Amino acid sequence: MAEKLTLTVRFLARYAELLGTESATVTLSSPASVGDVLGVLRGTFPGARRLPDRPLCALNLSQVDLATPVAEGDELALLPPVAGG
Amino acid sequence: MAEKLTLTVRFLARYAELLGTESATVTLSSPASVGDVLGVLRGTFPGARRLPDRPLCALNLSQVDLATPVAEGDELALLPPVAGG
Amino acid sequence: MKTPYLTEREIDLELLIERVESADRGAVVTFLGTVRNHHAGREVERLEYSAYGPMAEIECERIRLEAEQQWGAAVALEHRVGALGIGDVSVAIAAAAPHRDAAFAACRHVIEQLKRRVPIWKREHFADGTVEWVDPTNELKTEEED
Amino acid sequence: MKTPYLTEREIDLELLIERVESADRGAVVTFLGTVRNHHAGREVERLEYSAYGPMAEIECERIRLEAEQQWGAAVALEHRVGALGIGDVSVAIAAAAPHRDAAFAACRHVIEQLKRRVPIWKREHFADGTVEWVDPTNELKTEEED
Repeated sequence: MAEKLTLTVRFLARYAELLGTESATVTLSSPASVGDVLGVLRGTFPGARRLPDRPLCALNLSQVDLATPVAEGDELALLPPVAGG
Repeated sequence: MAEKLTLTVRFLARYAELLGTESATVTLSSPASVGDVLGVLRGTFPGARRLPDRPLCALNLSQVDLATPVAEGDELALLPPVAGG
Repeated sequence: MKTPYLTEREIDLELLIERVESADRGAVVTFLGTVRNHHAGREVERLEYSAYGPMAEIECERIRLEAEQQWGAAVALEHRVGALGIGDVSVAIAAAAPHRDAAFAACRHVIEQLKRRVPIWKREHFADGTVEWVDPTNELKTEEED
Repeated sequence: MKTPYLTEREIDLELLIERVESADRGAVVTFLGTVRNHHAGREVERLEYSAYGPMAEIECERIRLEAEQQWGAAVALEHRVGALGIGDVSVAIAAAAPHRDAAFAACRHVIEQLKRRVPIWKREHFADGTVEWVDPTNELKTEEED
């Protein structure tokens, strides 16, 4: 049986409305990438299917791409296009 | 005998120190230009001989060149290079 | 202790200026962003700003350091979060440098990069009662694509 | 009645900002010039600014209108005259516009043109006791040329 890893996913701003929650705990087989986490989310939350194919993602507060590996205890954040100022 | 005209000349900032006064009344034959007034000043005030050949001049608050004619009652101002800000 | 870049309180521009001015910096340029009463032709009544706080703090610090290193300027900035009314200041930047070229360039850099990189979002409450997240990219898929 | 552009009193930036901000102008850019403690490698103790007042008022008004017409910005500015100490604000400009490009451009235009055209002069009192009019052109003829 493959090893499992668990991480926290945060949904910011509009994405929190879209998914109906501000955060989720996701468990998936290790090794896994940011893209794999998105796949799990799309299967779990109906609203996640409206996310763009490549949403802006931050892993432990740094921007990452979909191929970046995730680890146990990471915080992954999904960020809508920024609109500050 | 040629007609005479009288005008006020103001010396600003450094030029007031150079000429030893903040203003002077100049009388000269009409018609006369700004350049003619400068000629009179150079003959009257020793300090005026250190003025540049073409100092910045304002006639009744508008910038003018040496060929501009002057009239009775005008205010001519001699302005050092500006240094505000 | 570092002053945070995000604040829920009214921004005091004078305080930002005090943090950057010094006897050898002869030029201070500031930028204030304020809430406008219209957007894309529609009347706006108020706004809410939200942020991914910890990441926004890190990104603001990076942008400030870029401006300081590239132009030798001292920079302070704050961005408001929470509910704002028309005319309220949403962001303030103060950049001080020995000469004005550097102060202008540093201030401009900070606002441009802040708008591009700092994870802050705004939701507009329009006069017609609708509420919308500002998203110039219109990135969400439609329901039909589900 | 029009507020004069020259003042012998301390400049209040907040008041200038209040004069230009409005609900449809989302960007305010300000410039402050302050007295530096050195010039051309020498230590400065204080400054005096003097002006050809009536002409300076006219020229400031022209520059303000140029900025308003060219960028649709609202602009306010003041220049201090008299004795100033290190760190004192000598000039302040506030430019407000619907968007930041125009606010930055208008503010920059005003300070550049002010330095070029407005009849204001400054005399520096150096730490070594000498007093000099600032004149980057070094235009005066030497005594020998008399």
